[in-house]
Amino acid sequence: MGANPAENHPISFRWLLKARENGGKIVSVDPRFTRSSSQADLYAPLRSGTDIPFVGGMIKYAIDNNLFHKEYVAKYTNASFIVKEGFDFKDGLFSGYNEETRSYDKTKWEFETAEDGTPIRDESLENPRSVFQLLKKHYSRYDVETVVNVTGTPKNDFLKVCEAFCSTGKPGKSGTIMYAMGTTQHTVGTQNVRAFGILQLLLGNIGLPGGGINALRGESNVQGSTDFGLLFGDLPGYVGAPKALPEHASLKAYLEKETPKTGYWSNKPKFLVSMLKAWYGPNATKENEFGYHNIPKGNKNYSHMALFNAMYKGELDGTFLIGTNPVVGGPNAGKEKEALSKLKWMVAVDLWETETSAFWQKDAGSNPEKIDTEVFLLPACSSFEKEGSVSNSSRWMQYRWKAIEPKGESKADLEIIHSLATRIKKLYKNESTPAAKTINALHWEYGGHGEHPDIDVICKEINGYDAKTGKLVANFNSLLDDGTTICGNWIYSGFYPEEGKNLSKRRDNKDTGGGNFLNWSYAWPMNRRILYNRASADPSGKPWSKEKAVIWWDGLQKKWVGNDVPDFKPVVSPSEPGGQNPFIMMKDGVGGVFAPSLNDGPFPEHYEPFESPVANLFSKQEMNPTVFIFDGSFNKKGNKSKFPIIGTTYRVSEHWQSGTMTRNQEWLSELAAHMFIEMSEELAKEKGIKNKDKIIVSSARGEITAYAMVTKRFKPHKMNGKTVHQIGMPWHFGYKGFATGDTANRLTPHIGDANTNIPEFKAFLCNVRRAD
Amino acid sequence: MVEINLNRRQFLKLSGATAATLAIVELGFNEKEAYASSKEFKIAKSTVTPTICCYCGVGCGILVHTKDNAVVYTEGDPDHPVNEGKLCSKGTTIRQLYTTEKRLTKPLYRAPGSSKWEEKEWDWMYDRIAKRVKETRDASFVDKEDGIIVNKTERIASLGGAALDNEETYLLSKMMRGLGIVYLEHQARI
Amino acid sequence: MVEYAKYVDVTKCDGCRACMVSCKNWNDLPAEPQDFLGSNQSHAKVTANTWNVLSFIEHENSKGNLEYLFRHSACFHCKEAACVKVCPEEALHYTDFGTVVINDEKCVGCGYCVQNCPFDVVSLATYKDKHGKEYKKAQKCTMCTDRLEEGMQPACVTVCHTGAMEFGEKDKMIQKAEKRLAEIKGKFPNANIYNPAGVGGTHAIYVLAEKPSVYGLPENPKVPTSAVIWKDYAQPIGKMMLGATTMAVIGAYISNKIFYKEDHGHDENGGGSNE
Amino acid sequence: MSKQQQPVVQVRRFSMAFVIAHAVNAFAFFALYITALPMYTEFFDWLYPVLGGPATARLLHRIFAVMFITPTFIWMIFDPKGFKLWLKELVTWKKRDIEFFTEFVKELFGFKFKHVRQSFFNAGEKINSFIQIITAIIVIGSGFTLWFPELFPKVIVQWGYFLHNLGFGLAIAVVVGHIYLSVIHRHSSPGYSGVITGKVPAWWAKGHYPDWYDEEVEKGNFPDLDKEDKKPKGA
Repeated sequence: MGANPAENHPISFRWLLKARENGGKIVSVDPRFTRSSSQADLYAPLRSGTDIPFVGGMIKYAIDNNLFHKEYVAKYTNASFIVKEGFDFKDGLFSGYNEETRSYDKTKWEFETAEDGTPIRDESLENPRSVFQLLKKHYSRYDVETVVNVTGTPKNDFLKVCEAFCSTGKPGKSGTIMYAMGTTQHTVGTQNVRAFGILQLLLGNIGLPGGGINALRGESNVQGSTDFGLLFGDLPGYVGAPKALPEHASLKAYLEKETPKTGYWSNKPKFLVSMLKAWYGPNATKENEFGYHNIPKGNKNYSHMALFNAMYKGELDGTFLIGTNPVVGGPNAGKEKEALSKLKWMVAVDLWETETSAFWQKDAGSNPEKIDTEVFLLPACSSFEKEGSVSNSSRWMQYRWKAIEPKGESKADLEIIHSLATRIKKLYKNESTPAAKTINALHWEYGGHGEHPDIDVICKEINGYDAKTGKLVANFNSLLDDGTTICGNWIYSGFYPEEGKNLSKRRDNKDTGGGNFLNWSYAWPMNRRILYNRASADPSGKPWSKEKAVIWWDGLQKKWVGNDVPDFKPVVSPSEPGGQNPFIMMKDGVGGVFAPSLNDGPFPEHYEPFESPVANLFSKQEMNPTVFIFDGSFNKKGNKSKFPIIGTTYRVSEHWQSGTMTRNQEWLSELAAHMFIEMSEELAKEKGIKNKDKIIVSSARGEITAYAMVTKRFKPHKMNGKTVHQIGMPWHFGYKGFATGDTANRLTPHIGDANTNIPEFKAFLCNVRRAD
Repeated sequence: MVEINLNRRQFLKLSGATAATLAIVELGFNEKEAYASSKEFKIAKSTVTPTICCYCGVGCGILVHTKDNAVVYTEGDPDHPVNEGKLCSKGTTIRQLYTTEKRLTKPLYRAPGSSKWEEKEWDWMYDRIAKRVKETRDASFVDKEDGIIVNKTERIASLGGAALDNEETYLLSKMMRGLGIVYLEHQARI
Repeated sequence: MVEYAKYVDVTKCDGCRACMVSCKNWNDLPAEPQDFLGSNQSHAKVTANTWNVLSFIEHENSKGNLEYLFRHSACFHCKEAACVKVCPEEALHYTDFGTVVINDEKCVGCGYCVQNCPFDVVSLATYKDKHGKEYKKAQKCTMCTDRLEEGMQPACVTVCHTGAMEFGEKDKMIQKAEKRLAEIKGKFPNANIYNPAGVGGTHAIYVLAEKPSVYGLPENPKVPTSAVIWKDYAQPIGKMMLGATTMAVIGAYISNKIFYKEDHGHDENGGGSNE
Repeated sequence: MSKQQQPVVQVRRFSMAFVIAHAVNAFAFFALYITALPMYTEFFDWLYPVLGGPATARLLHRIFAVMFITPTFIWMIFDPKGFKLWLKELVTWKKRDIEFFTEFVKELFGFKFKHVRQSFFNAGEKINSFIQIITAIIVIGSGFTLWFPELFPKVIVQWGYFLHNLGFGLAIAVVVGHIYLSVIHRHSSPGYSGVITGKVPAWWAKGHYPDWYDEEVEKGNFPDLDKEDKKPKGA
């Protein structure tokens, strides 16, 4: 659901097919019948943007039919917690909403606590203010009729999916939900995932083999790059980036505010201080709070869309683009291209000339004479012309060796980044302005030969070592908050525990049990393969079932043993405090059925997309009331009378992201050579379009031309007595490379999720007509 | 350095006399064993280097066969527990990442108002970029905001990096934040 | 000699098309972009530089349910191959594995095989020699016989992640197909094993979910009768006739010589018995 | 007879148009034969390099194929009378035509034989013509399907191969005999020069084609050999 693994993550699909050989069932929920659907046992169509009704209906089904895993829910989730008086939900809004700021006062969603601050629980789940009862009440509105009227799913198909998936609530069974951008690229993206989380907690499917909710990462190292803090809000290891707030003004203040008393995050000071030591080296002292003041602090939304909004307004002078192509991949891409021309300079590092680095060319529809942007295009080499590690969707950190020298004059990004850093630092060497001070404080000693840094030095800095002796730390348990340890990214600490022992290079492919391959590469944290695997055992420490055993408490050895590294303190027995709290990263040690920290509500609630052809059947709130609405021309909204058709974008097996890595490859370019628009036979007939015709798709943002692919695999949604058409298109195309075509993102809006700011690519309004 | 164990390579189970007539070559790891024939077997004598696929996040293993400074073949790594030698259409193509004529092999520079690229030397590019970064940074650097030390520049942005190696993302994250950049984003957002 | 076969269970295929790229990668084949075909399918059929093509078929079955069918199509490596039969140069030949391959050095690009293949698999590729002169050679899937010789499996089989393809002894592959057929009969009542007798069976055996014609395959392919008459009768007889007439002429010449000597009275002008 | 010392009296048997047509036809046939030979049997593969490779061989074959088709038209256009006569003769069959064959076999192997009276074309030539016409149609027709396979249904092309082969087989068999009789067989050499120059010795013509000869004599075109004093017109 929200993923099409046969096309976008084919090798993950291999394991689904294997699971089926062992009696598993594959369910595909997608607006369009995909290559994944072709292999599914059950297929259910749904209208783009209606995942919450669909999963909400499943939650109701599980509760009503008593199919949830009661003990798991009572012990391992916050379903037993009591929510304070004052929490309410009315007509699409949770309590505490402020219309002006478009935000909630989250203090209205807090739990009742005992005097020591621990939440009060009712494990019978019967207290009317318990999370469970509130959940039940919330989703009582998601009855089958309403759900299918919103999603457009044939009732029978919906019920079959409910029946099949909810059957995994029994011990000995597990079900997983694999999702990708079909889930996240919505104004309710985070809540879509939350809905999956709630369902999986109810069914007791988290922490078990074959369970969980699995984000299928779209890029080889989007996991690692996020782990290392390449998003504005996080420093490496998901330590929140400090803001320009009084409570973040000093390290002390920051740690006081951001360190929870319980849960594993209570170790945050050790992680942050060790990281500061790694960044500022000898310039990080106890006296100067380990250089904390050097970390940049800002309060704005610096996310992708905000960034381009700022660029469009001329608020940015320079931009680095490292292997990224927003002119194809960004929302409202036509506008993002225009924004680039406001830059004074741009540095693009890529293997190819992309639509983005060439935005100033005539071919891009620009007038070069009028664009004053200075563009530096640096040739990077490919992944096998250098060495280094990447982290996959399962957090396996795997090493890639160098197979060949970089082609031509291209260079490894490592060298490019290193060279730029050293040269910039050199320019500041003799200055003492505030700007100079912070950069001069940055510790940058990576040895190596010539301009190429020594990757082992970097690896050791990431893993961590003793500041005095230089001895590598075994793992993050050895980190301290007094400045005596250095560690660039705590979650990776442990992958390089001894000199010459980079565990990401391990290639022992013997199955160590449960398909965990513990001696193959290294999985952060601590080489754990299944997160929250404590939940695979019952509160007493016995596996819920033999079939799904992962770790268990060995009373004789007095430790947790099994097929995986325990994602738990290995010596804490089930009877000790915290011994029954599997979700160690959560403050309360339990899974969050109720999530009081999110911006748009503690329970997922259905809101229509920014652009929708129908009214919200659940409440008067049409759109997620907390999404940020950009102003100006970036945010033109289409209405349903002019644009009655739902548009969605997706990927095909043969191309990747903005196409730079596949449209420059002849073999892939021939496989998917043309931009196309998929549509139902019914819509084609209505519009007088024949298969292979050239057609024009328009939205409030722009128009594109492409071939019509009229297919039986798209069917009009019939809901609430109405027919709604949906079309779909790949977003890989641009005008560079071997396979060229119009860019789908010229149609998509600049609006995003309320928590993550991920753009809503997956549901927008458009119209189609023949090109001639 | 790299220990490759190809024990799981799926050789045909050939029986009896047939097998004897067919030389099974361990991919030229040992040159002495390499296939000697008038038309040389494609990957005989090639050097094999394991890598991880650069496309999606599944993390499949791939073997890169190189010979005479050319990439002659790429295939799924049969030892890899994720893909067991299998690949999708994209993973199978990574050979063309190297061989395609579209690869950039020289730094390119586009001057303001110009309608064409100019080839430049790396040093020239690095120095000029460093200069531009410094100019912008110096002009826009904010050390204090409402009495709070913020040490940032909001006039430079950095985008991308989801295809970089971990070590590279670490350096990038460190350098960008070290420069005071807050507009720091990559593909996880889109 | 043990016969080998490629087993293709199309019901397991998820259409990723790695087999297509893998084939090009191993065999160093160039891309040949095509016009838009109105579906995800890239090439209408296999060509001289695209030895296997994945066909995409949207089929509504008798119950009105949509099936999205895929088929990896490549050379069938017939046991009695029309292409081998018609090849005038013996360039097309059977290997010890049962595969049918073209000897590039012998092929003259006549195209007889192209026209006589019942599956439309063989095509002519155009190349340029070092003087820029164009020449043609027939090309098709070789079942990676060069890999087979090294004890490896065909590139397409090696890469296939769904288990839709396997390579092994033909008997075992047929057993596998039969077992699979029994499994899927419930879901696909029209399922069948495609190993057509008209070409003596093939060394690429398919488990098909629907009738062969749904996949664009001939229901009863065979070596063209014309090719049989041509190669098994006309050509030998033709050669015999050529031989016979030549022999007759030689015989006549010799006998003339003999009679001429005996009967020297005849004049050289050959007036014959004009008296 | 011993008239060797005298200038032989020559009569015109064939028009120049026919001579040219025949020459072109013969040349094209052999050229086609040579260019196809390595395709026909591996025994002649050594011809490929001689012909400049398979591609060139195929190109030549196609050029000669066009050449092969033209003679009919040359004859038809430049010597319609002769062409008509030929057609007329082809459809005229009499008892003597049958008798011809028994005698022909004797002649072929050098036995004693008698001339059965024949008109312009003897029965053997007529048979030759027939077979050549039929095989030419087969070979040319099927040749088209092979040259332009995309214009024909596949099954036609497939049968085309068979027919091309069949036609060629028949043609070559007949041609071998035809050539033998005209070139090598000792009684035929005047016929051979006839097809080169258009003229044949009157005595030979009279001997081989008495009906025709007599007819021409009657028309006053040829000398009456029985009256030795007359000079042939065409000399």
